[in-house]
Amino acid sequence: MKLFEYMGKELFAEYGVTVPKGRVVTSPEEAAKVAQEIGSTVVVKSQVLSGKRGKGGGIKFADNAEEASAAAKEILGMTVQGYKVDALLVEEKIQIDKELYLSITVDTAAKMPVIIASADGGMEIEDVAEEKIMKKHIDPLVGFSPYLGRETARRLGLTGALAKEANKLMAGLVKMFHEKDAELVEINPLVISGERLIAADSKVTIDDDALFRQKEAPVVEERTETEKKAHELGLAFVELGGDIAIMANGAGMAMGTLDTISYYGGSPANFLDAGGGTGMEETAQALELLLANKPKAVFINIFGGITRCDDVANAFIQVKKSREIPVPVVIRMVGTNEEEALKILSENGVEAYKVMHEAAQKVVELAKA
Amino acid sequence: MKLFEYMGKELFAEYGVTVPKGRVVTSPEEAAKVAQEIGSTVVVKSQVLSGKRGKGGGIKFADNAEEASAAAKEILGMTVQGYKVDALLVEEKIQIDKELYLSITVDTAAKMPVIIASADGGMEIEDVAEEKIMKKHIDPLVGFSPYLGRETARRLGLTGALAKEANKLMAGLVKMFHEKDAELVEINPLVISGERLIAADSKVTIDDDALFRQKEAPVVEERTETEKKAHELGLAFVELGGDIAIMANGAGMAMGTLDTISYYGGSPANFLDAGGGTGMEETAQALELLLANKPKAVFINIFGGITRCDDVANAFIQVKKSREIPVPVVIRMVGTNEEEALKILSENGVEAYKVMHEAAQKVVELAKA
Amino acid sequence: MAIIIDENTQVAVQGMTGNQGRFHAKQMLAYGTKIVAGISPGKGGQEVEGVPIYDTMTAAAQDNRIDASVLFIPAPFAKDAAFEAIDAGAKVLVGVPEHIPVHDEMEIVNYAKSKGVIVVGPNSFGIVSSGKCKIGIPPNQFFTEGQVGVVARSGTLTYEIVGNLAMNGLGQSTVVGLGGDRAVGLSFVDVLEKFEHDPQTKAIVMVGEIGGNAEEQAAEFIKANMTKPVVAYIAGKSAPPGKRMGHAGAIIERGKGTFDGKVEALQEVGVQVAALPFEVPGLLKKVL
Amino acid sequence: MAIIIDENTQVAVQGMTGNQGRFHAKQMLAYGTKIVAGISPGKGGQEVEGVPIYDTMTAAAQDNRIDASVLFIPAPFAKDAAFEAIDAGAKVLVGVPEHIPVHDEMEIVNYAKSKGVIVVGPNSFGIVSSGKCKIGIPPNQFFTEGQVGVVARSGTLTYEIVGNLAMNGLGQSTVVGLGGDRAVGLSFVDVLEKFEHDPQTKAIVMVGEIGGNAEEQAAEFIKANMTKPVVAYIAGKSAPPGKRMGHAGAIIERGKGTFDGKVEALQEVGVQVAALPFEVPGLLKKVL
Repeated sequence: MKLFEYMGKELFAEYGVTVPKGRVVTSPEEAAKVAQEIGSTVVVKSQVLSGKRGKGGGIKFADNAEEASAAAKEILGMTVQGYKVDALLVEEKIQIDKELYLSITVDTAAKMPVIIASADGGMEIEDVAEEKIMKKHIDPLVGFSPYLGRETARRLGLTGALAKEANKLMAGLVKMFHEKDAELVEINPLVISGERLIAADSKVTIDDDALFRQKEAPVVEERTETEKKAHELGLAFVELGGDIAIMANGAGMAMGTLDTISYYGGSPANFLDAGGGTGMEETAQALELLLANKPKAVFINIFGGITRCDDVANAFIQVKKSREIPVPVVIRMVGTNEEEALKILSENGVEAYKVMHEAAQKVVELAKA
Repeated sequence: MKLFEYMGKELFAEYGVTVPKGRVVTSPEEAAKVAQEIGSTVVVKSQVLSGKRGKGGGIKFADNAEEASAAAKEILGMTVQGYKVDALLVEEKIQIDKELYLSITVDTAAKMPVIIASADGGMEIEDVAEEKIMKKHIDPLVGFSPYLGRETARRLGLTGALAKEANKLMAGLVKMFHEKDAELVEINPLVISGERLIAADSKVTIDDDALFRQKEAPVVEERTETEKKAHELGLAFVELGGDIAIMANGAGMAMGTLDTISYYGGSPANFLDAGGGTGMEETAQALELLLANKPKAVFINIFGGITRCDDVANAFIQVKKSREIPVPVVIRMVGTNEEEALKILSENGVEAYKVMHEAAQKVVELAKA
Repeated sequence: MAIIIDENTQVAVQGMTGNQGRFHAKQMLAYGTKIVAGISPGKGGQEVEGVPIYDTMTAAAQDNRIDASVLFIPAPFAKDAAFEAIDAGAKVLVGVPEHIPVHDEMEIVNYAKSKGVIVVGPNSFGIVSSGKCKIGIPPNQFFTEGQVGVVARSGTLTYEIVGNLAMNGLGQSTVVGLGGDRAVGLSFVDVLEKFEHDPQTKAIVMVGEIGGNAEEQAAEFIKANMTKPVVAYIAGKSAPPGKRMGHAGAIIERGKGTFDGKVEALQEVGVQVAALPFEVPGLLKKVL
Repeated sequence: MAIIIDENTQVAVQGMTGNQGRFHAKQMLAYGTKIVAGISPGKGGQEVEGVPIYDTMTAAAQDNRIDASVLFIPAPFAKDAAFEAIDAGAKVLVGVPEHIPVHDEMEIVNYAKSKGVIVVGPNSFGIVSSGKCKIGIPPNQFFTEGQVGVVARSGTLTYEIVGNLAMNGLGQSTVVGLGGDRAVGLSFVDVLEKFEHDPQTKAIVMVGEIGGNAEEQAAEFIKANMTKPVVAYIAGKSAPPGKRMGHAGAIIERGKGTFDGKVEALQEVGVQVAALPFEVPGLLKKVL
């Protein structure tokens, strides 16, 4: 779950990382009030889940309360990089002596958190030359040790009071990364401002799988209505805009199904991983979900492992009996309890395929008809 | 640093370990007041750093405030196992269904904390048959994991609600052991009282070397006045009651010196490890300390490594010049800066030995003269 | 031969009295897996499918030699169960549950590594040394003994491919599910290395997917170290960038781990890459 | 030969610009130790005794192969320095400081073990492969090359015994200070095993002390595995029970680890036990 900039900065403040003075607002009046409180030039920043707000016009400076109000009025409600702006962060404009880059993320290959730092900040880290980037792993069994802070400070070229600041900042940031179950914590730019290091921006992603124990985490909803509903059902669901609704079990299988449909010239309406071991009821609801998006055809592709084919067959028959299904449905089923499933389907007048690419060819053909 | 029972129990309570209702008091009046508040039979327990208070008369029961006051009067000021009683713990008498044993300590051989548990509690753990004792290590890089609680509960024979209690208790106790830098946390007996597990006693030892970061730890002073002074000087000092004052550098060397003195029939007045790298000033103060105890002879035995012989020699000459030394002093010096040291001593009319057992024989002879 | 597990592997099932644990333990037993103990706190002393249930792994390990343990445990409790298994001496840990927090996974994987324990998963279908031992959840019928080693990030896609192998008369030495999560115990490289040294394995199928750089690292390893032929299928060609496709691993971010990049890297080192799963057996037959 | 360190060992000194670090670095260099880097945060770029100083171990390890590191660091910061050294790839870690909290020591020792790093100490005088490499604080002049392996819990007592060896013309292969603390990296058994396999070592001196059961375990190991003669001295015969005698290890509690128990265990397996340190060379000459 990605957090808005202001949420990330609230966490930073909690962990002793310095952030500019400021507050989140949702109206021009509030923006003016915060600007008044700050009493110097402020920056008004759209709060959307995109990194390129400046280019989209989502960031403006204001020298006083009136200007802040005007800037807020302009930005609120506009669309930045495809996201509607509902909230603004109004904060003091800080003195920028130099911009650095700092982040902590999960290194999938090393299976450890990694600190990424560069003295060249303010641009995308992908655009920085490899040799100017420090990557330093954090052993998850050890966590933060102050030497990580010292090494980071060294690679950022910080000495004296700024090196001390960096040590303190790193201790807080690593703690936050761990305690908040973050997948990513990014500060870009990290600003040298006199003898202070200030987090001028924040990108924080919380591990969705850890939300059960992150009761205090803010809630950010990126999903469409249908995706939200799918999530509630425990399904991985992504809308893709095509016309063949797809239900498969397992993420790899679902991807393979998309690939096969595409290969034969079809256009998938969605990615839906029905998961492993979902019961009959959930399967039925997943079907309803697919039909709600009005596809031209439906493809059910199940290779039963933890999922039992008969559960899926029963669910399909249940939906079929309870409502009219206005589009053709192609079913392919193999694996655990396959026999029972095929029997259930055939008793209800439905034929199923056993070979995936044959079934895929069929559904593409039907969608085009 | 050993803690008094009540201090250990205060820590237990902080970490969610159930303890009997009660409070520490220092007068019969307070004892009566606490008994009144509790309103049922109480136990009045002397707070001394010894495990065998019951046998020494240091624990009494009282059915009401008057009896509590009388018991307190009797125990306060008495000497239990060599310790003067200054404080009492007055607490509710709990129902005892069964007594268990539970502790966490440092396993020196395994280099890990170890949980020790037995369903046979209430007696010294040394008296429990080995096969009735669970020993389960805690990996210091992992810390507490709930399975440790489940295994402990199993070995204690606890099921149902009591097993759940044990899991909670273990989580708290392991956390406390770690966070408080404990060397030992012992609950004996751990009492099954209905559906509760209650810590009826506490033995907690905090690592002296960690006191710099245990700012909130209570202070317990076990040392004699001279030992206290030595501690302030950074010296390891133990009074032994004999008549030959000993100063050596290094704990092993100091022990070896005691052994050698004893071997030749002498009686050491003390163990003093002047440590590695103590400077001239500290060495001089250490000498003053030795002389304060009025020995019959002094033996200075230095094998210079991190300690430099010339520092010790200079310190000795300094003390010698500043005051009269009423007893013979035998010096043995070898190792780092030995030449310089022997020169300094001989310039001041002091001869030094190079061979330890010869010097030891000499000092024993002088002490007996 | 085969790799990691074989006919002598003694297996514990953690969470064996739950729905999933019970169902799959039965399937594993039917496949011939030597399950010697089930673990379910508070259920010690019971039996499930003739297998004794213990309250704790330590208790199970006192009565049985346990080589491997498989977790049928809800994600929030998986880390504890994994540590329990490692502490009790299991040398192979199969992590079935999905949705384990990534911080927990990193701790599990690094702790296991420090103790010399192999972790299959988490979020894996498990591992099958076909004809000898199955630990995990794949359907029994397609896994027949043979010469093809299979290593995959995805479960059902693996079944699809193993099913295709079966239809074409191709058995497997061992089939390994790496797991779809961001921090898993084994990489393609780890498993390829073991297959290279396994006499039973004559060719390898790698089932990759978009995201990460595990396939690219595998390509480098193949170039430097593999003498046996490798056939690959990479899922996710048609996935849109920046969208999570179910597997935490399968996300294309910042231009890394693209389908084209992976296919190119593999083809460059002589790996045959199938466009669709059903083409795999044909490519294999060419190299076997 | 010799064990753990030799003439090729490249050494880093953590805390080299401090008083102790500077003094002992000079001594080590005089002994012939190959010190390639010193580490002192904020002092990077300086030189001490001709050795370059780096701000961090990582920086030092970028410029130099570092085989071993020695800590001259105040106890509260020792854990961090130890982790830094391990992270930078040092395979031998010599921990000189005393008064490191025991919880920190347990973390250091267990982490080092998981990474295959040998920890000498903490609270150790260090290790000397006589005539080749000295890492730590012993005085140089007594450590001459020879055939006697020495392993000890205490520092100055070891000097005493090594001094006695020197006076009797006996040189050493390697002299190892286990360290006097409660959680140290090496045990007598670990070091005895290495001496048994070291061709240079013909006999071993074990310097034990009261408390713990390391000497008793050594006796068991000697019985089962040692072919080379062992001579021992155990300090603390006259120490009163229950009193801490400076070393955290040297405390007699609950009737365990007594002087008599240790001597008996060692004598039973054929170890000659000296009553006083000066008797050690005589006993050695009998068995060499």
